[in-house]
Amino acid sequence: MRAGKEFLKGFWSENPVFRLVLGICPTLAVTTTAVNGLGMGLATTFVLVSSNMVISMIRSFIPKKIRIPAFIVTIATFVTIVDLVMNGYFHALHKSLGLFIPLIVVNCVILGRAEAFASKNPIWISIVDGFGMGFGFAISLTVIGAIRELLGNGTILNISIFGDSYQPLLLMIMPPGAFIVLGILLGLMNKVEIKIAERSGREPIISKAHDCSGCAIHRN
Amino acid sequence: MKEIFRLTLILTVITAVSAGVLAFVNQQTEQPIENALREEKMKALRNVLPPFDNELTEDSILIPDITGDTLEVFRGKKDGKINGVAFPVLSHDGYSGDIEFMVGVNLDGVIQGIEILTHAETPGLGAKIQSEDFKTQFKTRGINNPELWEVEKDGGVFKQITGATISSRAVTRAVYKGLKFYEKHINEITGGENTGYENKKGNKEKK
Amino acid sequence: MLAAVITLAGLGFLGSLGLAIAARVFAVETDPRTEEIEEALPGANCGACGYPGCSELAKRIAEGKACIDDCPVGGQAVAKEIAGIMGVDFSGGERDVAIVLCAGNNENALKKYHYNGVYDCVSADMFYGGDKACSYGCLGLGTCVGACPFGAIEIMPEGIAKIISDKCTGCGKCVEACPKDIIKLVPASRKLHILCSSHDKGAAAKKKCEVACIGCQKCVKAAPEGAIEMDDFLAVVNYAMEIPENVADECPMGTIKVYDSENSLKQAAGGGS
Amino acid sequence: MAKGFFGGIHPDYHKELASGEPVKVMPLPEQLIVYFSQNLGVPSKPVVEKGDEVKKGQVIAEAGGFVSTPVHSPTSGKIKSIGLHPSPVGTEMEAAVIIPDGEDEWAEGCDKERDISGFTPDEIKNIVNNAGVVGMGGATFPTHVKLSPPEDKPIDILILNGAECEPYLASDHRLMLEKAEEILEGASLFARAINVDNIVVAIEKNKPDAIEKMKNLTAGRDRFRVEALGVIYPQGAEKQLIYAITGRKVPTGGLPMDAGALVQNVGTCFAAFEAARLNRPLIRRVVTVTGSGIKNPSNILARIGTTFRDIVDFCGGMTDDTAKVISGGPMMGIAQYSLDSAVGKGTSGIVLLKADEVAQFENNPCIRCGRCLAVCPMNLDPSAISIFAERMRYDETEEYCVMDCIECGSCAYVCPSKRPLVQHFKRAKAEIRKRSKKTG
Amino acid sequence: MEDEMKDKGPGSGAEKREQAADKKKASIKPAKKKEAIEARFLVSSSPHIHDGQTTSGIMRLVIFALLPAALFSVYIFGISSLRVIIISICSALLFELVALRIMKRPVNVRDGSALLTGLLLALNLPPGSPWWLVVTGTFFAIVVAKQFFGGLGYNPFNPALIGRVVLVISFPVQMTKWIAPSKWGADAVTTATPLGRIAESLEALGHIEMEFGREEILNLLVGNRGGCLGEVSIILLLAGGLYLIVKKVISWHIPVTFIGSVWAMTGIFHLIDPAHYANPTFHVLTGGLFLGAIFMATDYVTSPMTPLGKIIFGAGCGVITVLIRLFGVYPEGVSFAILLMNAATPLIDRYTKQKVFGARAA
Repeated sequence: MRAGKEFLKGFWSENPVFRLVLGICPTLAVTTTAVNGLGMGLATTFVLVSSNMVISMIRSFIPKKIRIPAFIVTIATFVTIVDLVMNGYFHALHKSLGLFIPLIVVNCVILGRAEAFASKNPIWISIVDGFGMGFGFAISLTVIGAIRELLGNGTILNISIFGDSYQPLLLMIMPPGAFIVLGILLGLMNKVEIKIAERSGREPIISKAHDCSGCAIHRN
Repeated sequence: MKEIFRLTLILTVITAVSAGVLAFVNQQTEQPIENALREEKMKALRNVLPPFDNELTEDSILIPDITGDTLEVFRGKKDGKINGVAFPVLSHDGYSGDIEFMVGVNLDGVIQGIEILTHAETPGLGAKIQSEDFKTQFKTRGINNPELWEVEKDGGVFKQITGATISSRAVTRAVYKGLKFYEKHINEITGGENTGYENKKGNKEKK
Repeated sequence: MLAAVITLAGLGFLGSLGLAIAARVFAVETDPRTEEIEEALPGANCGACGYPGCSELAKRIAEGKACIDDCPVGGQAVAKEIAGIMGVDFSGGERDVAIVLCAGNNENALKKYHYNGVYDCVSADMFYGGDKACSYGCLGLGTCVGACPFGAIEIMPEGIAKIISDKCTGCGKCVEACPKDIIKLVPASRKLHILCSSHDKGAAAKKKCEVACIGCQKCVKAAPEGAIEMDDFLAVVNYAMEIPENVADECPMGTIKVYDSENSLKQAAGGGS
Repeated sequence: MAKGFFGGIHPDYHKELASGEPVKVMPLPEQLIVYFSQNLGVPSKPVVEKGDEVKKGQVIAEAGGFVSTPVHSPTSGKIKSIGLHPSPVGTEMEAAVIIPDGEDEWAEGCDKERDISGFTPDEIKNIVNNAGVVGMGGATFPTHVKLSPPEDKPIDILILNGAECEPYLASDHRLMLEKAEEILEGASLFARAINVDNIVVAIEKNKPDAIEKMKNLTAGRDRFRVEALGVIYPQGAEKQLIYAITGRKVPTGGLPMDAGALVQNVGTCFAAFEAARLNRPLIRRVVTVTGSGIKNPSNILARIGTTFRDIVDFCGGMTDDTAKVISGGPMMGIAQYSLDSAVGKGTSGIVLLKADEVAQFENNPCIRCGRCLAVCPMNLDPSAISIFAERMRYDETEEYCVMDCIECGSCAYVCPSKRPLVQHFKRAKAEIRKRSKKTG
Repeated sequence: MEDEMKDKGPGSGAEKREQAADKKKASIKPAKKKEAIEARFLVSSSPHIHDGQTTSGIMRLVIFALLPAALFSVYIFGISSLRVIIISICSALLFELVALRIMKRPVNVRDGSALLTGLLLALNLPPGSPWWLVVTGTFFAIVVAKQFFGGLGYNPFNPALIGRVVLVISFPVQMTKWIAPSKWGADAVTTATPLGRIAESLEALGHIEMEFGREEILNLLVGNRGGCLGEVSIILLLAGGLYLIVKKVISWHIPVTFIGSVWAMTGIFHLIDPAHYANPTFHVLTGGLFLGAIFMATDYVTSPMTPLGKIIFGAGCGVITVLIRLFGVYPEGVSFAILLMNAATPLIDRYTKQKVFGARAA
């Protein structure tokens, strides 16, 4: 089933955060709690689905030369809609995500899907792609947020997990914690992917981009 | 030439449609947003003021503070008489970024409550300035003893949050600053209804 | 509302007018393939290829400055598509795979000294051509493994390189990397190989390696005319010709091996010595 | 005037093993393996075939070009075979196996004493060239090439390299003690060839008797000066030696002549003397046989082509636990895999070591201790270069000046991670040379 | 984690060759002997001799040099200090072992690097730190800061300091609970560190109030004060540093420039405004400056290699330390300063490359 495949790829094989490593700004910035992560993820999902839908709809009219401005205008429109609606109806969440909602406009996931998928595919499959990618993004952010919240505050979704005697590892809800958690999860994803690939006898989807040999960070 | 025309037309149409949609959404959400913002403010005000029955937002006055900013001061009235005043206070001494909060006092300049509006303090540490334990200790305090308006670590009476002395200190000092502001502008704020403030502000510190 | 529409539409109008004019004025003659390639690329502009976006990579590929498989995100599927656009073979037609023409591992080939140093065949080759007594033998230090971009080569526990032909794309990088020159590209359909590269005379070769070709020519006689030829004491398969599998049975040294489809060894009867 | 250089190490020298042993003449062995190419630069071209009869001193391979030298038969006899043999320089090389006839008969014209005082510079260069004289310190660079600097590079100092900074080795030391007069004669010839009036004999302080001897001999001869050098490895490396004596730095990528200096090993001087005075081509040299693996450490005068096996046997044989045979010194010499290697013109010593004395390399990561930087006499960054080489990023190794590396081994000697640094450099250099050849 | 990926992914050439080599090593069997050819000798590149110094040897020397300070901390802070040291070392070794196993790297815990990291971290903790604090610290030090980055030699930041900084940021309460020097066995009394004290008095009173006489200096030198385990006894730290310099394990550049620049910079501030800025001698003798300058900043892996680079590194550490102490939020800035300079190390290395012998003046 094509639709099923397009939907599921966002969760694993083309997970925007852990596989494509796109949209890292919100990933790192808003994931201090699971709720924030989820909120951001759902906001992004909405924009993604809507923009995918619209762009897929108008794709045949858009000349190549002005596709980027056209896409951006479309995306920006939906982001503004989200911003306004969230501000009106989910004020508390809007307050904590604040600055990062308008930044969804430049989230690579969205323009990336618009360019790579919606502008080449029919409308329904584009919507499915938007949902898959969006949920993949939302889940990733929620997981990162949950881990950071758990370690850094001892709670998940504001429910105390470890009890009062737990001394929160504050680092985790501070900016470095985001990098550490993302890095570790990226590594784990690859590890698991290799295991799965091995077991099912296919090639692991780990791109050349993960090769560290070109990195000379420590070597002059 | 034809291409230029076509490109221009398409993009213009897209932007126009977007603008239309946005204008519509904006129209639809204008009211809810306003309500939400007002509700947020009202919630803070209700927390810091004694019970009132007037429409606060329509009964605020604007007073410039020393830095030149204009503060919106709210006056809570019960049965037409002012029974409390609330005004926002801004502290620049936070651990990360400014801390903005609402301070409510009664006519005598005794604090009825404080409410943190915005802050960017470290979650789990400085962010604990939002905790009730921390906020309630300001209640019922007046502007009497300047030395006491410090956190305990600095020899004052206010318990700092463990490990977040800076945030606690910032709030404490800013509250004091707010009280000073109230004292200075008491006439403008209350319109002369403050008779007796001069005497009462010297109330002994209740510990 | 009207103001908003007019403002934004006006902006869009001006912007697009500017763009359209710029597109006209600054129009550059581009390779039509560039656009096609860009179409084929994922379009995420992620930069993982090392270029600032998909269009740049597309340009490079069209100019021949980048490889068709340089997009790490797109992988094989995209590479294949681009190969089609560029009109090059990616893996179409008769596929070539690399093969290591040596079977002398730690158990059956002698060493002339204990090597200690960099794990790299070229480096080891600097000392009397490596530690294998046979100067044509695989050193098993994995320089080809490092050179292979597809992870298609491994060093077997017995100390010899083996190519996993299913992963091999026939790019030939290992052929270039091997200091002993014993990796050859052969048609993937051919299963019978003479796993030796030693031009030593029979007696000398036999002394150094239990699975060396001793130049006895039994296989030459058993195979169809011209399918196996002698080259300086070494029997060499002519891959242009079909060779029946049972020729392998003729070899007294077990040097001739028949691979099955997964490229693991199908033990030829009569092998070993 | 500077007496040192940057970096350097102080290894255990172990010179006492052989430095007290007078040079013994090695008897004629049963067979000699003479490599056709015995110099750096262009390989020589063989001119004999299997079965040929040769006389002692007869040319068996002639120079292949200007930067090349002829090779002579070390004795009279018959060529049994021609084929590949392991050579001391680390490769299998084409060599002639000569079975001596026992007569040891000189070829015509050889071994005739003559007056050397009248030779012109060109005559000297010719004699040196025809006698197959090369740098005897180990580099085997053809000597006549060194004696022919271009006109725009005036040389004003001749340095006799008697530093012998390699641990264990004592062949130069013995030669200076036993043939000092001849060495100075040879040096005078070189000085005449390049028209230099300033000759410095450079000897490390750990050879006081040689310094003494040289000082006595040169007393009253204005052109000569003896310099006692600090004991630090690699004091005998050309660039470091020139700096220590003159304070001049040889520019990167340059030759000693770019610093106005000519450096000749004392053994080369002796060979030149014999070639000029006695008309004997270079067919023998002093070899120090030493190390804990040899029963009787000694210095022997061996014919070129004597196998290590014969030499080791002559010196009482090796102990059973000998793990490494090195041609040359332990810092820069080349490990041999078999005793079938034979003495070449550059074989200054054979060092046999036991396993526990030998450096064992491990492919550990660099811990960036910086010791290699501190000891590198060329001021390179061996750590970075080795890491780039390890990752096959050869362009970067070139950027980090790997081509200036003199492969002295000081870095690997001190590396606590025991990284095979020098091997990385050799690989990188080979790769860079290959590339530059490819690009023209 | 990055490295796990290399196990299967098309990793770098060198990596793969090493793995291939590991596989090979495991299966090496002595070649069979036959009459003509025997693999008798060892062949490797020159040089054929080695000075015998090994990585573990160097680690051992550093540990020796740290021992006096460590033992002194046990003497002055009592058994709680010993407990911290033991927990730290044991957990560091355990994490190293487990991490190496999981990441399938050659298990070589005996090189002493993990032991040293554990010891250093312990010496950077307050006495009486609870066990979970120590273990969290060693986890971040060994697993996150060291093994995640590729293990010994590849970590861009000093592991022990990463451990400490994670703790300082995460547990400010526990990490500032100091015990007064009580000698062996006496009851633990909480106290403030001298640096903390001046920071507080500055906040409270607007100027510095401290007695700083000969006795105070002596106390600081001997180590009769509150502070982290290993930082208190200046004399013993100095002795250890001198031992390392004599043994040529470290060079003088980093410690001298580090301490010197702290002294000079605080001196300048003190001259300008003595009421707000403490005496430079006081600044030098308090906090973790000596421990940091001698044992942490000189960490090979994370500091520059050339003498000039080391001087820049040391001076940079000093300047950042002073800036943090005087204007920062934390009373102590040595750890942050060193970590920040760690990040600059590749850059420093690049720009302080030694000029090749014989290179013309550029």
